[in-house]
Amino acid sequence: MSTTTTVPVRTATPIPPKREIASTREDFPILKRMIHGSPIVYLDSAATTQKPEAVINALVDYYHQTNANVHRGLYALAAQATDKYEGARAKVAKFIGAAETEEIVFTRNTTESINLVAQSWGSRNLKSGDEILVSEMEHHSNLVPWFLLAKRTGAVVRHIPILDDGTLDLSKWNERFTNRARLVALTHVSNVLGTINPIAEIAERVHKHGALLLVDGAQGVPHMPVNVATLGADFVAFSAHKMLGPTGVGVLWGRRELLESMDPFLGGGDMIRTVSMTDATWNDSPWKFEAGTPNIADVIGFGAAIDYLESIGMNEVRRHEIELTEYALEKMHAVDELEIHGPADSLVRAGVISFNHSDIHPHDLSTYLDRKGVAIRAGHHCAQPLMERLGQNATARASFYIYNNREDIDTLIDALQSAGRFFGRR
Amino acid sequence: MSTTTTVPVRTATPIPPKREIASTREDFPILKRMIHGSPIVYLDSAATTQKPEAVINALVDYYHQTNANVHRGLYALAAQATDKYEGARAKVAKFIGAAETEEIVFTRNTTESINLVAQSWGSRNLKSGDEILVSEMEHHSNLVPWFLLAKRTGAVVRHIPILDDGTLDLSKWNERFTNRARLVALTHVSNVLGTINPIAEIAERVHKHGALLLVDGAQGVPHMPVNVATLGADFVAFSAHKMLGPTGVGVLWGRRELLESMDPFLGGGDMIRTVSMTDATWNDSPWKFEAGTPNIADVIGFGAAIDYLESIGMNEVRRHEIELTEYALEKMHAVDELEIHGPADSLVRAGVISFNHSDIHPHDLSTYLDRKGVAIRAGHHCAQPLMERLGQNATARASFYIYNNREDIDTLIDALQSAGRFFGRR
Amino acid sequence: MDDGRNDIELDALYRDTVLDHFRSPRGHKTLDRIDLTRDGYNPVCGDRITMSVKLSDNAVEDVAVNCKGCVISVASASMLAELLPGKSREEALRLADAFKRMMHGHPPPPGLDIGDLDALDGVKNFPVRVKCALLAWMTLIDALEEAEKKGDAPDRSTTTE
Amino acid sequence: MDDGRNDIELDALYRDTVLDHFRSPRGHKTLDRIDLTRDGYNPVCGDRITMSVKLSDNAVEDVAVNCKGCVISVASASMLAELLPGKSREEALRLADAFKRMMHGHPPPPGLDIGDLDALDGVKNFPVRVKCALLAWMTLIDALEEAEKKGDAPDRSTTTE
Ligand SMILES: Cc1ncc(COP(=O)(O)O)c(C=O)c1O
Ligand SMILES: Cc1ncc(COP(=O)(O)O)c(C=O)c1O
Repeated sequence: MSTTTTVPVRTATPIPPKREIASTREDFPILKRMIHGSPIVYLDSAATTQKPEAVINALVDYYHQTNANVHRGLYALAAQATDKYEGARAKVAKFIGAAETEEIVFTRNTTESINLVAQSWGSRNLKSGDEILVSEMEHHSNLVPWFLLAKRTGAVVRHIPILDDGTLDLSKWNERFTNRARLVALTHVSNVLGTINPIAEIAERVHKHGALLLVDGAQGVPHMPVNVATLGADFVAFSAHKMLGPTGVGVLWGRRELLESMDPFLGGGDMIRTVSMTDATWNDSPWKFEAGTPNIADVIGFGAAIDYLESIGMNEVRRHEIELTEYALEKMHAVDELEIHGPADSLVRAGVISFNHSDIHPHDLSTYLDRKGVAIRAGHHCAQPLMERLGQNATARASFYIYNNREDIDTLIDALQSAGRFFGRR
Repeated sequence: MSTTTTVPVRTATPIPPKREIASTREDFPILKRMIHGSPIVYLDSAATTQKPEAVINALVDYYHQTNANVHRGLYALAAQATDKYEGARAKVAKFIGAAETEEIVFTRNTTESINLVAQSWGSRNLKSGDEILVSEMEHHSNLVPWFLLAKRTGAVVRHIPILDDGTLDLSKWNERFTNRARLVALTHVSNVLGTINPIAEIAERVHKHGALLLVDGAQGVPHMPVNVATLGADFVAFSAHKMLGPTGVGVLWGRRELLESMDPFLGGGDMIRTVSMTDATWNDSPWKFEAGTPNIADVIGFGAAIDYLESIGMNEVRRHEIELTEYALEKMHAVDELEIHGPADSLVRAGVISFNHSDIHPHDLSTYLDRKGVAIRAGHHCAQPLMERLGQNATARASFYIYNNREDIDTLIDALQSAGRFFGRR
Repeated sequence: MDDGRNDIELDALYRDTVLDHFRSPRGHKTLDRIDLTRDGYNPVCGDRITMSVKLSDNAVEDVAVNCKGCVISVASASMLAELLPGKSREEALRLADAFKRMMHGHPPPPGLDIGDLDALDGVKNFPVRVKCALLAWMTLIDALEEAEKKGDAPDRSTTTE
Repeated sequence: MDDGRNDIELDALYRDTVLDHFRSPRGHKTLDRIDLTRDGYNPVCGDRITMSVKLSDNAVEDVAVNCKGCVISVASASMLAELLPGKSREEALRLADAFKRMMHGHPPPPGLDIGDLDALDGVKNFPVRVKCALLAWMTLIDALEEAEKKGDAPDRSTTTE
């Protein structure tokens, strides 16, 4: 507990020392947990990642030292909380190469970021008959907001199908992208197939016709270097909880002129400039889109997550995932009963592997694996249309992050083989 | 780190021992902080409250032991996270006397809860010319959502003025509440004046005409026993961060049949039942309104805040605030230069005291007090129309919670007097 | 060779009787008359069931079920198909109720013939799998209640969530 | 008796010169001709300013300001009213820019006459109060730039946020 004599404009966070990826495991307290008597093997990072002690400590420190509401208070705590909150915004901006800090809007999650665009941009810019193009591999969060928008405006949602190898069928582009298309909403990386979509190439097609491109970055930004200055998108949405950060924080990045031209999203405190008994005027973006008390502590915790990722380097994060994915694909291909979905080449896919076992339903597999300490996901992964396309009611999915290693994959393979014997017994 | 052998359906949280209110201070680590060389005197709990160690520990424990995404995973961690998350919902329901756990919707904050009603109930139920009645003492968060709704639907926002003593001018009721009124949106407690509005009486008037009553409970639920079964409201909105909980969690309570009849709010994962390439069907409420990964950790932390408040008892919380408010009002009335806004009777007001100093602008006062360690708020308190009514550009505001005591108020009074000398010097 | 069986609770979940029902599910048939039919869906996992019932007087004369899903949901549907024929409406509902209670840890009432269902007793230790076990039974309950309401119910499918 | 002064930074914020400007603000007057007028508003605290400028050639001949607000915003507006008359447009903007930079910790360029403004030097240690000090100057900048654009600017008020 220290005496404060001046209120610094920007709290200088000590840059953590460079981390070797092989040594990151020890930074994650939960990985020491035992599950049903076995050490945990967490293979569901596509759903949410675990958190390093540095992020948890940032939350504790905030509540121990700085907690106050932001933007309005004149006292020391409030000024410090505001600096830390806005400082985290600057970190996010720098992390994704945004031209300006003001292009970062904090939301609850990717889902809310996409809904924000659907409401604030969509309601103003779409007319009946206008078209929104999505893909067959989208997460529900990048489908349902557009369905709701379509219902409100009379716009139409069309989609790009996928090929059997799990990549977009761009041969259908000209047929599906008509001159009524106003927005393309596409995932950077499929949370089921692992497919990395060619965003730059698509951005060019989209912009040639004056439409906009929203990228669902939920599985992209956490796993590889993403620079919005070169990506080609007009909006990018992602979630802190999928990249070591706390739950409850999402990001919408948008080009400044777009954000400025958009209607507000939710109304209330902090997003206004003036309010009378009949009307209101709006604050500048991004604050125009952040109504009410924000999730201050978790935004600051997210800043610590970004520091942590930068201490490793996103190139290294990606390299590690390619290596693990290659190793896992090779091992899994050797198990006859497994059908693996998505692209074969680990250079165009992320560390997400969905699969089906010829004899074991994904649910039974997941229950069995859990008893060995191995956490995988089973189900539709919030991608029911894609399940339909794959002809599956459900798939099993293993997904990796920086704290996973080859031993995790060995344990997975052992458990898959043991499951085969367990369910195959007569 | 313990071995898990079974996944309990509901994690039993140990009930904390009964706390004496006088001993709560030591549970709040931040209160040991020094500000500019003086011990902190935190008098801005109406903006956000400080957090007891029990709440901070609940966050740490969650990230150390249980972190996983909820509702979909079959493995142990996911099941435990889901149980804790849904367990917190049950705690909130019980805390406010909701008939069913399913009547609790988790949002980001009070502001989002109100916007949810404005969008999901309002867009469906309001026609051009219909009326929404608010009051002159509302927070922007209970005004702007209705202005936005009015713009979308052609509905009209009218308001009940206030009297000079800071209470509602109910003599204007019949004039302002016409037969086009569909909804009354009213704060339980004014965040500026401290006025406690007679919700039960108003509910009766509202329901007699078949309209609905939304109560902004941001300053009510944290400070006194509130039971929705007897309150008379149809919706109540409040924020965790104003009642010892983490930032990033709000609550909307609504009567089940209302929630069920409402349109969804945001679209995405978790709020759907089925999704095709063209359409979707909705999950049951409350999940219908919770799109995407929720703020899992903070909802669980909020559960710990409720346990903590219940260990004191809300009657005791209210009693303590009445006592402090009486003490403060008496002391402040003795300072000639102070004009105190709001009702004089501490039984119809909460622990929020707004005031102006005849010679010192609230900003200067706040800066001066901060140098003595005293954190008060200065400004419009997100209630610009009320400032207009009070004829002030800004007021100073001191607000109390369980960790405040008489010494805090003595320090405030000393600092106010010293400020008078400082700014009055020639 | 290790057959993966070294975990008592897991063994109790996947008893041989359960696996047997999964591998050769009863009730895959075509009824000569269908009086009730209903679909069930577990949106969390995607499991689907279709159920047809032939009634005579107030009793279930025969049942056809087709369940696509995990071991637990398929086995439970198969046991239902085996148990139900000949039961009165009330007996069927009593059975469904007893099974629901079993899944939440309460033993079935003494004297009630629950057939192979006791082999699913181990599911109660896996709360996330209880929905799988209940899918067929919730679908049955809805089908029977719908019949009671004489077909004017618009909702023709059951979901467990 | 203790006059509350025992804090060096606070004393440096509220210097006697600053309090004097606050108590007897300059520039409360009516101009015989108004060439520019603009309102300023600090939405965070509610401080408001109205400013009128009389120009001759390219110079500020006179300024009237009326600021309702805290010590810092009122004093800063008063100093502006005292300093500005006789300054060319460029000099006025240079002064505004120097003051903005002062508020962020950079000393004014040597040789620039900043009048009483150096008494506001202590504001830089109170970042949340910088907006108060800048309200009048941002309003001036907007007024002059608007004049440049020859009155077709729709936005007639300045906000500091
Ligand atoms: C009366 C009232 N309503 C609404 C709010 C908004 O709460 P939040 O910022 O948590 O959304 C507040 C808090 O500032 C309040 O005092
Ligand atoms: C591709 C994709 N989009 C969107 C989402 C939704 O993210 P959130 O639940 O954080 O809103 C997810 C995560 O489940 C995802 O994988």
